[in-house]
Amino acid sequence: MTNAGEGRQPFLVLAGVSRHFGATRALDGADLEIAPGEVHALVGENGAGKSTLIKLLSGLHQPGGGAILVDGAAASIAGPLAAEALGFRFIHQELNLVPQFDTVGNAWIGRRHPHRGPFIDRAAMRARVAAVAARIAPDLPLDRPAARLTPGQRQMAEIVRALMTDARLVVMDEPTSSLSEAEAEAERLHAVVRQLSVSGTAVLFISHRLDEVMALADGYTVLRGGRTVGAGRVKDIDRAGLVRLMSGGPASAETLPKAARLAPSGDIALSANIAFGPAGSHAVIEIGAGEIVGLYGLVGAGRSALLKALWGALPVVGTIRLAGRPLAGGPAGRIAQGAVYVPEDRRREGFAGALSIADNLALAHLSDFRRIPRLPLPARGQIHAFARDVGTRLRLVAASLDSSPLTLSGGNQQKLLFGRWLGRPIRLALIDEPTRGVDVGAKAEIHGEIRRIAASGAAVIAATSDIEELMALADRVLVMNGGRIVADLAGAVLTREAVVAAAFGHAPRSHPPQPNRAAAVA
Amino acid sequence: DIAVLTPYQSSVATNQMIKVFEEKAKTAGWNATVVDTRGDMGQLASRIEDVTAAKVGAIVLVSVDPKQIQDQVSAAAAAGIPVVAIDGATAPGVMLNVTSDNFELGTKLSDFLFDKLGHKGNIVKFYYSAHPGVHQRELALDAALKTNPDIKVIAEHYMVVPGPIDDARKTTEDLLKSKGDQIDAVWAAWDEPAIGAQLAIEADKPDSKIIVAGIDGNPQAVELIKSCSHIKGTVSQDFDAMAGLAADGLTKILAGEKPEKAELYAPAKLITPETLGVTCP
Amino acid sequence: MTLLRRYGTLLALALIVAVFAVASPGAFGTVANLVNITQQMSLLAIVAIGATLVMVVGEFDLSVSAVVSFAGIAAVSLFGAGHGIAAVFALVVIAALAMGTVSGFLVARFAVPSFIATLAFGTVIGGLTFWISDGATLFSGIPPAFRDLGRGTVLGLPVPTLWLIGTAVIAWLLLDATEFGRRLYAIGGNREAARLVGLPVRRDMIIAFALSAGLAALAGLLLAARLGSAHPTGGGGYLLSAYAAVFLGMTAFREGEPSVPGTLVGAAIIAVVSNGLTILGVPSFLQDLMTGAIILAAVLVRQLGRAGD
Amino acid sequence: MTLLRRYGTLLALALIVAVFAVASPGAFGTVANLVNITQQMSLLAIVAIGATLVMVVGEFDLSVSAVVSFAGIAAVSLFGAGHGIAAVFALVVIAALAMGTVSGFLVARFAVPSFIATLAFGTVIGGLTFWISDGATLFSGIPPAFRDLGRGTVLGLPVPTLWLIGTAVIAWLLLDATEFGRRLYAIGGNREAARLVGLPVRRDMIIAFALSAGLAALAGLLLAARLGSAHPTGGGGYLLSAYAAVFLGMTAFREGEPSVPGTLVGAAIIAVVSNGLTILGVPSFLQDLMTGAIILAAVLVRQLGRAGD
Ligand SMILES: Nc1ncnc2c1ncn2[C@@H]1O[C@H](COP(=O)(O)OP(=O)(O)OP(=O)(O)O)[C@@H](O)[C@H]1O
Ligand SMILES: Nc1ncnc2c1ncn2[C@@H]1O[C@H](COP(=O)(O)OP(=O)(O)OP(=O)(O)O)[C@@H](O)[C@H]1O
Ligand SMILES: [Mg+2]
Ligand SMILES: [Mg+2]
Repeated sequence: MTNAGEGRQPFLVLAGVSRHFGATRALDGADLEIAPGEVHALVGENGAGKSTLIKLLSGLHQPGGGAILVDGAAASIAGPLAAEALGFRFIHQELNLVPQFDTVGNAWIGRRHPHRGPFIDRAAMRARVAAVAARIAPDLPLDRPAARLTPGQRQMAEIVRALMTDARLVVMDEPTSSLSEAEAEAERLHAVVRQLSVSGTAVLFISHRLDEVMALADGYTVLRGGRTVGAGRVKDIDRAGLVRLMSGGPASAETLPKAARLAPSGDIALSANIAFGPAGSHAVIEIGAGEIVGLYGLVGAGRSALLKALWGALPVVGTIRLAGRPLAGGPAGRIAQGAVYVPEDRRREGFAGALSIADNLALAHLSDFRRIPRLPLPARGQIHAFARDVGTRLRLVAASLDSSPLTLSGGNQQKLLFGRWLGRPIRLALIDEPTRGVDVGAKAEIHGEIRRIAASGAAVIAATSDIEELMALADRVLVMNGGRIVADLAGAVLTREAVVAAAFGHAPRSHPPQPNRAAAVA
Repeated sequence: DIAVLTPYQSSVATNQMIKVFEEKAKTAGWNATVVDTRGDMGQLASRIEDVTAAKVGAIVLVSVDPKQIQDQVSAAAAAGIPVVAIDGATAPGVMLNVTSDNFELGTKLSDFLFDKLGHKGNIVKFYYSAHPGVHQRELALDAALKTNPDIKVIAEHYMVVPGPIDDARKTTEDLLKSKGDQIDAVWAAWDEPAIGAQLAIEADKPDSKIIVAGIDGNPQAVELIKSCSHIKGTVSQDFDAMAGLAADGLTKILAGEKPEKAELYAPAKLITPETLGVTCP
Repeated sequence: MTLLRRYGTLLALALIVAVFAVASPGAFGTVANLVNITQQMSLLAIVAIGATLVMVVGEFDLSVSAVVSFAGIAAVSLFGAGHGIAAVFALVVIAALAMGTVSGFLVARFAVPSFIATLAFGTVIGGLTFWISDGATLFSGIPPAFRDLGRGTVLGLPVPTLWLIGTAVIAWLLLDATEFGRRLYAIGGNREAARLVGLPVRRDMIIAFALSAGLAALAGLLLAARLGSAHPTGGGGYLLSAYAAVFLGMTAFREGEPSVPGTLVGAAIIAVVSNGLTILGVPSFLQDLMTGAIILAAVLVRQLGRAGD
Repeated sequence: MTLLRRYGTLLALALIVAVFAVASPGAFGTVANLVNITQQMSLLAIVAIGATLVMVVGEFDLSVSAVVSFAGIAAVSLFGAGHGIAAVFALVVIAALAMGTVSGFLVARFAVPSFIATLAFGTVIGGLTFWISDGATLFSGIPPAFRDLGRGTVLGLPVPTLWLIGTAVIAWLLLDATEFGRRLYAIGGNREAARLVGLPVRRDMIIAFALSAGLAALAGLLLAARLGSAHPTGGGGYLLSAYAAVFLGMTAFREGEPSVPGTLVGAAIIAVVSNGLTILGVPSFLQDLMTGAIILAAVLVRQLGRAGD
């Protein structure tokens, strides 16, 4: 905590703003006050209206009611340029990079480029971006098109972009949701936030990682159902208090203790020995039935690539066996064998915008929803019943199951990816960032579902950047670095410190990977 | 090697001329290749440049006015390559043009129709001014209309090419709906629109007395005349004769002689049920 | 306003019909003429429905016009070679399905942009058609029974209209009421997501292309039947009009998705405008001007309804 | 393999040239013929560069062929009305820029899909062209000085080639070395993101459409100059070929994006193939077959190089 902004007059005030989408009241009388140099956290459950509020500030939406005051005067923010002119910078929740531009190109869009004569000066462009990136993300490849960056890298590119010029207010909508909390990434961002704050720039910070909020923010505002239900100084409230405000009820048990579950049976369910993805990537894995294995690593460590390889969506060399039988036939073959997969990038890999929420949920096993088992004609009623069931189990906030998933809030979109696999027998679950952007309440539900899946005898691999989640969920943790598994931690050696150290590559290797003798190790 | 170039190979008349010429070329021992540019004049210009570069023995242009590609024709002539036109026009650099007089074809068609109507009645006109030859026929109709004040054009339609038959059919269907009782005859600048009109009349107003006539002597049209359809006449260009004259002319030119005349006209004749020896009710 | 947004293009069609009917009650507004319009739009609509299937997966099939021409020419030559109607129908449609499969394979397997793949492959098909026909219009040897597949009326409806109704109903059910249709929309919406949930993306895309070619071939056969002749470039006019119908239709229903009912509305607008303007005796050049303007207006109506968003 | 992936289509062009040069050293392989090819491809390439600008923002401009025809007809009629060369050039290009602005406005302001907007607006332009020309080919009254803008040589290079070089260099710098170009690519890559950072999306899109129409008009003027006549549908052949060039070019460089050098390669492939096949005396139908096949091969070469990814 910086204690900046303490006692200063707020320069930005939102008073009773509202914004409706058809019948959905995304914002319904929200208040917010931010003082110069303050780090202010905006928290609330999924669909509470946080991103919508940000969009009002950035001029993307116009408020339906209420007032936005800047320096005490009513301001109408007509569009992104008006917001930029006020000195506001944004990192939106759904990342907005131009896919074919590299980090340098993306950082400069919408800014006056450096010129040499009538033409843009690429060297100067790169130098400026490199200078900013060195502070925040020294490992970020600057010359690779955004389309080929991992979500974590893209998030960093967005942050670099937002911090290119001086600002009065930097707004970050879940900037850390795909960053690992290890010192290098989220921590580096935290340091930048503090620096900004010291130099007088206010930061409005949205996050579902409440520990991060408690550690970083000076002030907070809690939204529930589009309304401000609480605001104040972070030092005057505790984590449970925040949760209470967000949910409007008692702080229910956020996550169940690990012990509440049966111990894994010990049978090997999944065994793999594969080379995959970017050159040099190689993994030897064995997972027991009922075991939850956490997969940890820094941005770009290769976790997603490994999961995709196991899912049959990337070319692999080697063998993958599920309960002794080889896994084959791409994703469809794996589904047939009882495997499921949750991708990390919901926009690009998650769902089809042309289909409704219900149809997206049913997409992976359309043939289960037939009126007549032999005819490939989907039964709308059954699909809706399934969608309703998933919706209640995961607390989905949606105006209608017939609308496009694109109208959902970020966290609710994430729930769809998980929800589509619920309610059927699962033998292998490959889950990439299970709760990215999901609020604490729903996170507990999802963790509960994951445990249930494991308890039913499935092997579960969950890659996550959220170390809280990792420690709460995993029986055993594999740490990746540079496309290889560098540590296999379980039992007593499974500590936060060991995991982080391994991710940075100076870990005590408990089981050094030895591909050739993999079978013997078992 | 002889290069035969045309923008309209898929038009029935052009296709027939090319076929006949190819046969004559074969007997003369020439190796003829046909290049079609699908109605594109810019392409045609480029292809003439290409065959000039390839130093072919002669260039034969079919169904195109050489003035539309004058520079390329002149360049070919300057390179010593003889240029002959079939169904084209005379132009600098063109040693011989064998053609039917399009104006005369148009006049023949107009006179035939007007006689049938007793010089009084309403006609529908299907035309296509973008083709200079076909445009001449239209001008002939205009001239004939001046001397026949009782003939009125009550509808006219600029043909869609490609797809003229279907276009004429649809248009005729529509016209039969709106003006069916007034139409006495259909004047088609060539046979394909006439066939389209016939198809529509046959389907929608088989009992009407509407007369249809076109130009070209298109075999499908001739067949329809024979079967006593509404097509009562076509002004046939003698493609055999034209292609033959062109081949003969080219033989002379290749032998180093000059053709007696720069332009030869092949005779055109009218084909009607009578000339085909059928009597229709 | 919502009505305008949801059904703007359909309302535009109704309005166009109403205006023409008022301007020409005796000729345009008759039942006979309206029935006739359904006949005039039928071939275009069949081609456009095929194009719709491919548009649903987010691709273009620019070879449809080449396939229309090919089908006519192939059919007439096969008749010339003495084959029967059923055999000719089957052979031509199978050949077209094979062609569509090739296009689909190029696009789905090698990720060649469909625009260039189908344009180039359409050129190949065009060459084949020229080869078969020698560039000439073919008309001899067509059995009258074949011609009846493209003309006349059954139960008071023109035969081509019946073909259209059959095609549209089947395609509509296929897209809207089967798993296959759901998969096609998913592929079009997000191909990567579709692949990751195990949908047979390649196979389905190839089927979509094959069906598109098959429908184009059907239209080509009907065109030959209707005209009693086949022209080696007879399908040329269908390409842009078919896509005009599809795109008009995309603004008609759903949120900008291609759909069978939408394509029908699009094809109907095109057919009604050309029928109406001809009946009103509007001169050729003005017809072009007005056709363009009316189509623009039809699309704009709906977009204006959306302006409030 | 990387080479194949990065420059596959360019290598294909080189290979095609090499094959033709071996097959016909005396005619195809001469400097004069190769220079002549640059002249033959020039108009197509100019239209295609215009189409490229619009493709960069992720839209289609299907009115280019209508504008090519319009420009020729308008120019010859203006000459007939006694205007001078400079005035005619200026008037026609300004008219075209205005037309492009209208297309761009429809697409950018009302979010009408560009495919249907420009197709419909192209129909309107076509009607206008017919009106001006009365549907006829116009010949008379073209000043020889105007004709020289489209023929002859300067410094050993054909005049159309010089126009192409000028256009290509300017368009290339515009797209690759100016902020405007970066904005166009950003708009095409992610319009939402471009809007979010406050780029003048509408204005830039309208400019792209205007430039596309302006370049089509330039090509139309040069075509009229080259032929000494103007045909009311003289631009018809440019539409699909221009997009073939753009799409071929998209497979040539960068990550499948439209670019000026790519489009030049695409136009060159098209021009070389038709020049070479004509010189070799390949008959028409085989030319179609081979053109299609060669284009497919040129695209596939690159995609095969990518297969390893
Ligand atoms: N364009 C839209 N159309 C319809 N409904 C919308 C739209 N945008 C947002 N909503 C709805 O408004 C509500 C608030 O959404 P918002 O994105 O602001 O939530 P959020 O607080 O950011 O949630 P999360 O933590 O999941 O990101 C949700 O119910 C959402 O479905
Ligand atoms: N399409 C691609 N082309 C080239 N390199 C890629 C591509 N996709 C990913 N990479 C690289 O491969 C490596 C592994 O990526 P992966 O997505 O598996 O990482 P990750 O551990 O999941 O990271 P994150 O936390 O960012 O999701 C990274 O260095 C990444 O930059
Ligand atoms: Mg949000
Ligand atoms: Mg990842």
